[in-house]
Amino acid sequence: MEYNAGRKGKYNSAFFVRNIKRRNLMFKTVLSLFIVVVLALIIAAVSNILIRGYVGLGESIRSPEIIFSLKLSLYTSVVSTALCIVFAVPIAYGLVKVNFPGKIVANSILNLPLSLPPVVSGVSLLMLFGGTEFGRSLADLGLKFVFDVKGIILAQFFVNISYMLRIVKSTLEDINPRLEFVSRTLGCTQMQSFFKVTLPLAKNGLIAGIVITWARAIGEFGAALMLVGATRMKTETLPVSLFLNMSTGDLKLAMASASIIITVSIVSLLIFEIIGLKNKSVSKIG
Amino acid sequence: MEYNAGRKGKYNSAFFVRNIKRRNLMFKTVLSLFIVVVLALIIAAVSNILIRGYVGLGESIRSPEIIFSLKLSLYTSVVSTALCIVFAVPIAYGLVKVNFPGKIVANSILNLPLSLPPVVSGVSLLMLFGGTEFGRSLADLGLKFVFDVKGIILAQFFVNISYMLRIVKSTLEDINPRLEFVSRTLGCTQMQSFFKVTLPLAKNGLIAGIVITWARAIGEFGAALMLVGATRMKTETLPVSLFLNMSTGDLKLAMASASIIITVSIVSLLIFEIIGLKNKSVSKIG
Amino acid sequence: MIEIIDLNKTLGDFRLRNINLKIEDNEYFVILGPTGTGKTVILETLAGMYKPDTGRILFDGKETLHLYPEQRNIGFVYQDYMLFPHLNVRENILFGLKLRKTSHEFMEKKLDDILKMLNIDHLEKRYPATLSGGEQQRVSIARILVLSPDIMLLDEPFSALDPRTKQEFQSELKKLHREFKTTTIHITHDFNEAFALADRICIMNKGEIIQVGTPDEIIYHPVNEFVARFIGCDTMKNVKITAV
Amino acid sequence: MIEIIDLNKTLGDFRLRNINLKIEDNEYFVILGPTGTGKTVILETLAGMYKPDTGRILFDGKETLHLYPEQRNIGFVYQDYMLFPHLNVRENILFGLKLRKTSHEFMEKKLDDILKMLNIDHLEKRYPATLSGGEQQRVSIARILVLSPDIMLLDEPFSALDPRTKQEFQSELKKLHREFKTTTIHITHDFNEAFALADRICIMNKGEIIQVGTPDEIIYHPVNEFVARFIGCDTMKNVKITAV
Amino acid sequence: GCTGSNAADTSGNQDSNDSEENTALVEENTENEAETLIVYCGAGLRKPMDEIAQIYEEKFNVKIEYSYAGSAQNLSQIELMQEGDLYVPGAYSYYESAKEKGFTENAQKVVYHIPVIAVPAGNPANITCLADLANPGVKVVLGDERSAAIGKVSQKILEKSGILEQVEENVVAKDATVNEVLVHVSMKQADACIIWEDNVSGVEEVEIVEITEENNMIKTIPVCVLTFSEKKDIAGQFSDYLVSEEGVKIFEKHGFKAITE
Ligand SMILES: Nc1ncnc2c1ncn2[C@@H]1O[C@H](COP(=O)(O)OP(=O)(O)OP(=O)(O)O)[C@@H](O)[C@H]1O
Ligand SMILES: Nc1ncnc2c1ncn2[C@@H]1O[C@H](COP(=O)(O)OP(=O)(O)OP(=O)(O)O)[C@@H](O)[C@H]1O
Ligand code: MOO
Ligand SMILES: [Mg+2]
Ligand SMILES: [Mg+2]
Repeated sequence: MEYNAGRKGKYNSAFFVRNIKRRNLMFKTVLSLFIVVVLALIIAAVSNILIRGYVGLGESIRSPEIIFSLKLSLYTSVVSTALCIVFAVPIAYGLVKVNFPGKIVANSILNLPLSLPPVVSGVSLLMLFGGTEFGRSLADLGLKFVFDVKGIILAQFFVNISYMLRIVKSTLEDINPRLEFVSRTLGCTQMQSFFKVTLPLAKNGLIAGIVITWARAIGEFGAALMLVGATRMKTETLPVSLFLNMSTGDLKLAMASASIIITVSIVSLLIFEIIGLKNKSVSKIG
Repeated sequence: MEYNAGRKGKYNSAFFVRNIKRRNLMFKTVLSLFIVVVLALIIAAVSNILIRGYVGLGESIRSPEIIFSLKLSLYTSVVSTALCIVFAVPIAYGLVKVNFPGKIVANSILNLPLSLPPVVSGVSLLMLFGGTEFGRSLADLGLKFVFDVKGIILAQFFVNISYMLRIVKSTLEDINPRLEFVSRTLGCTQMQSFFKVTLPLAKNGLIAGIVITWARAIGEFGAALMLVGATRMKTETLPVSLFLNMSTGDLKLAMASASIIITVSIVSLLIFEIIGLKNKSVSKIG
Repeated sequence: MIEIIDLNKTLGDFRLRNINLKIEDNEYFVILGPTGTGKTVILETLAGMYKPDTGRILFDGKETLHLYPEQRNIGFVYQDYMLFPHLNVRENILFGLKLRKTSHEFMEKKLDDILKMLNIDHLEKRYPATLSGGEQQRVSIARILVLSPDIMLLDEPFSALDPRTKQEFQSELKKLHREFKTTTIHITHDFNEAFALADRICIMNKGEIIQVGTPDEIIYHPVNEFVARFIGCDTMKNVKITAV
Repeated sequence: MIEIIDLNKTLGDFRLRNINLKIEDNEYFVILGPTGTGKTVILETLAGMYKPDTGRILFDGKETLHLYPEQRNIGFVYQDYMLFPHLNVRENILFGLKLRKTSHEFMEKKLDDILKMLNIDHLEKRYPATLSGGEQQRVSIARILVLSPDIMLLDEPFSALDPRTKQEFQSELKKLHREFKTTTIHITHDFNEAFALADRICIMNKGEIIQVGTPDEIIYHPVNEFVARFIGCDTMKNVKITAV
Repeated sequence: GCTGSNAADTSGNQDSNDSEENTALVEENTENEAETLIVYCGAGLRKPMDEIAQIYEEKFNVKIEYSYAGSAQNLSQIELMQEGDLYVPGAYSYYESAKEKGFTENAQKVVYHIPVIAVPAGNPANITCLADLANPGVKVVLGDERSAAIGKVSQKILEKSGILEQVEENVVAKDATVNEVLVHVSMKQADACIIWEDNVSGVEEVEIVEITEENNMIKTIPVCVLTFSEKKDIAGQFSDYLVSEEGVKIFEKHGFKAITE
């Protein structure tokens, strides 16, 4: 038997050591390079907006229209994100844990809104809730979506649900099924086990999903525009107001709205980031 | 000592058993309900488009313009997705594994494009690459983005990189660091360990990220429109052609383009789904 | 009483073959066998993780096929602990009790007793990722002891403990068993442990049961050469001393 | 030679205190101690997982502080195996060899030998999630044996094996060690194992080293009551017999 | 009921006109390498402009590259890019804004852009004239007056007829571009709207109700050469072609009306 391949010292030779050092250093350099390039791109692009935007910011932040749209944006994005969580989590669980015929097809259909341009999503929702008997009966029941704030939420939900789902699903797939099983031997029903074990273990993925969904909801306007229009002080979210200003050719005002969106999202993302870190320091190894 | 709380039979009483049965059944029913509701919503909405679109489909699919934009869409979305992977993976790794000052801030900045409406992203890229000395020097070097196909790729990259990053990051966070450590004791450099252990373990998250990024790239047009315009047979992607048809009031043609996008993405998502399943059956418990 | 009747279960290439076992109430039943013979699979099937391919499992005469794991009132200690990584030691241990709506004082009292008994009171606020192997194992044992389940399934519960600690817990467990007579199925590799604890021992090999009997029967009347060789190693001399 | 000089390392509430050890080339060094005393932490520090707070670690007189784990040419068998879940048994075992650009035939030959030696040739295509505890442990051992590292760090490498298999591997390991004289640090709870394998034994408690010596020294001249009590349990009688 | 209101105010009906028509024939470009012109163009003009580009390239070996967007969005693009050759917005007023910002010096008029009332097929609210938009219970969608060219015009038209306030009460939504207005009406979400005549050409779901000439405010589509252009002569030639008989014919084919003065 030749158990002496690579015997003592072979891999420890000066050359080998230096080589590894160099390669690890290179790795770190490459990592930093990638980060710096993308950071620079984003900062350069966004700061262009901020520089132009902050000139008009003081004025526009006080206008009742901007205040209205800020509030509307926050309201609709929070509600639609909450709805996405409520739907995506159980669906993802079902898709991961339960086998049923047609699962692959169901999966692909649930991914569909991902690739629809928002305008198309908007038109299709309009057709469904505006143009069909079904939509009219819903409207009679008080669930009116066309030209209504509820429509903004619906549009954001439709446009975002697939994102949430994909992310939550991929997280759930990585959870050890034995942990859930153990919780059931300890007395959990399937649902309790889901809430007490699966969901907390999926925390990182959930946070990612919420951040993405919420950020998208704050920025979405293509679909909502189609479904509810852009009526001043009624269905005018921040991005709609931005779009309106943009198409008036009023670049300064538009950049001001954009600056507000950017500011709002920087602040919220920072908060998320900090909350995330806090949670982590509790449950991970130092 | 009272170790006899819940002695024999207590939790096995007929009532308890029936109760648990009912609750587990309820859980499954609720799961199915959620899936059915969202599936129905998506199918109803999308089929509206397909029904209208397939009328004009036969004609439009043969037009050289549609064929061109289909090809361009596939080309740009594949390239930009590849770029997103190339950048997002090392960056996510750096953000998860390496501690550096300003990490939280870097993180939030990298999330920023998430919440920018695409048009704003487009404008900011336009300012950067069209209106500055920097952009002009790049163009002199042959890296021309404005009015160029390269610009479509850049726009898709800018709009999508944050998604990819978020998803990959959350997946990497859930990987046991000891596994990487073991690979290093076996002789991997940091980079090898990354490619041979971390990356394969992040597979589920990566697939989710690729699906989302690619699907978004296929549907994106707001940012690209700003940066590269919409020149027939040159920078006309599928969604741009759809947008243009829409603005000439040609709903039928628009729905035809939409149908093509939907068809393309159903097919690709199905393929992804099937590939994903195959991979899984190899490496997971039955 | 647990009855396993003609149980067959195939997992990949592995097959549990014609398992027939009757485990009496209050019995302390130990399963011994080389690695990879299906000991863990039997426990998991009893607990409801796998559905048998054929055969029946009866608890007190009742068919269990359609009982969910949570209806079987079983405590399971996994070979690799399976602590909930998002909960600290205290929360891990109280996990089952909290589901059972017991009074707060009772819960605290019980927790205290168990923490002391297993020498882990200083770990109450720690998360599993920071615990040593033996510490995790003790938490995993504590997690089911607080529940006093009808049946305890212990998959090598002491494998990560040093001999002193192990011995302490063995006698503690024996005492508990004498007091509360919980039916226990215990997998181990340690003959000392097996012979010290078992009312009856089951020897398995390659998915089959080779012999079931009291420790004495196994030692003095092994049914075949495999059993004789399997237990007839050096430690045997020692075993006889401790077991009797 | 491995020298550990005045090593201190704090992890949460736990602290490794003033560890001083000198392990000779070719020595088989066993660490014994109650659970949670820092045995695993020492190995992980040697392997480069943790940076010492203070103190130095020298390999053959060279400072290791700035050596990456992959530069230390160490083989590490984890208490809980740590197999790569995405690779099958064959790929897990060949993981290290593939990095070293050995010839194909050499690799296959080596793989074959090891698979046979550890009795896991039938598992070659299986994934870790489907393996029993003992099977995973053997794959984890095989993964480092194929590499013939300068130093082997074994954290309870036989804890999930039945006594027969364990004994087989012990003698196999002893044989390998005699032949190739790999410096080995081995953590175990099993006194038999310790005394059968060790050139020297180190007894630890609560983050400190209590005694280092040959098996005989430890048995006949324990430095304090803790050591005496820790090793002075029933199995001792047996130990003396096997050890000598 | 319908009453013809104000007397025709010719100067108000049309955008002011300060350039002479230039129909001089363009000379063929004989170079082998095709020159390229970048043209910012209102997205609503896509059909005729695409067709013209094709013909023009064949004839004169000059490639036309469009950047289609809303006319004002085009203006933002021009402002940011500071390059390109021509600008063809949806209404004359955009030319004026561009001139103010110094992007161009003069324009030629191409065709009229005529606002009309559009109603869903079948005309459910029985709209017959502008004043009917003010009838109680009629659901009206309009373009947003800030962003859509059509929005601004509609507001002015309604103002001129003195029914702006009543109509505003009937407005169920305002839309950011003319596209959404059209979609909303064609899906029967509203009883009437005001859009451009050419928007409706080829759309079966809507019917046109013309606005009487005296109530209407007809807009003109201009073409202007940008000051940044480095190929002003070629750009000028294309501009001339657009306003030539040949160019206008193509516009007419797509529902636009030729300039008639
Ligand atoms: N999902 C599965 N697919 C294929 N084979 C499996 C699967 N689960 C278990 N096995 C095989 O079944 C056999 C029995 O496994 P089991 O875990 O019960 O062994 P064990 O007796 O507990 O061994 P140990 O003492 O090593 O833990 C093993 O050979 C294992 O590889
Ligand atoms: N990251 C950490 N944070 C806090 N405490 C830690 C951390 N890692 C280890 N510890 C503690 O350090 C002590 C020593 O751990 P170690 O794993 O070395 O024990 P051990 O001697 O290997 O025990 P065992 O035999 O049970 O495996 C334990 O009490 C453990 O809880
Ligand atoms: O092209 Mo326009 O500005 O929508 O008329
Ligand atoms: Mg097992
Ligand atoms: Mg340990």
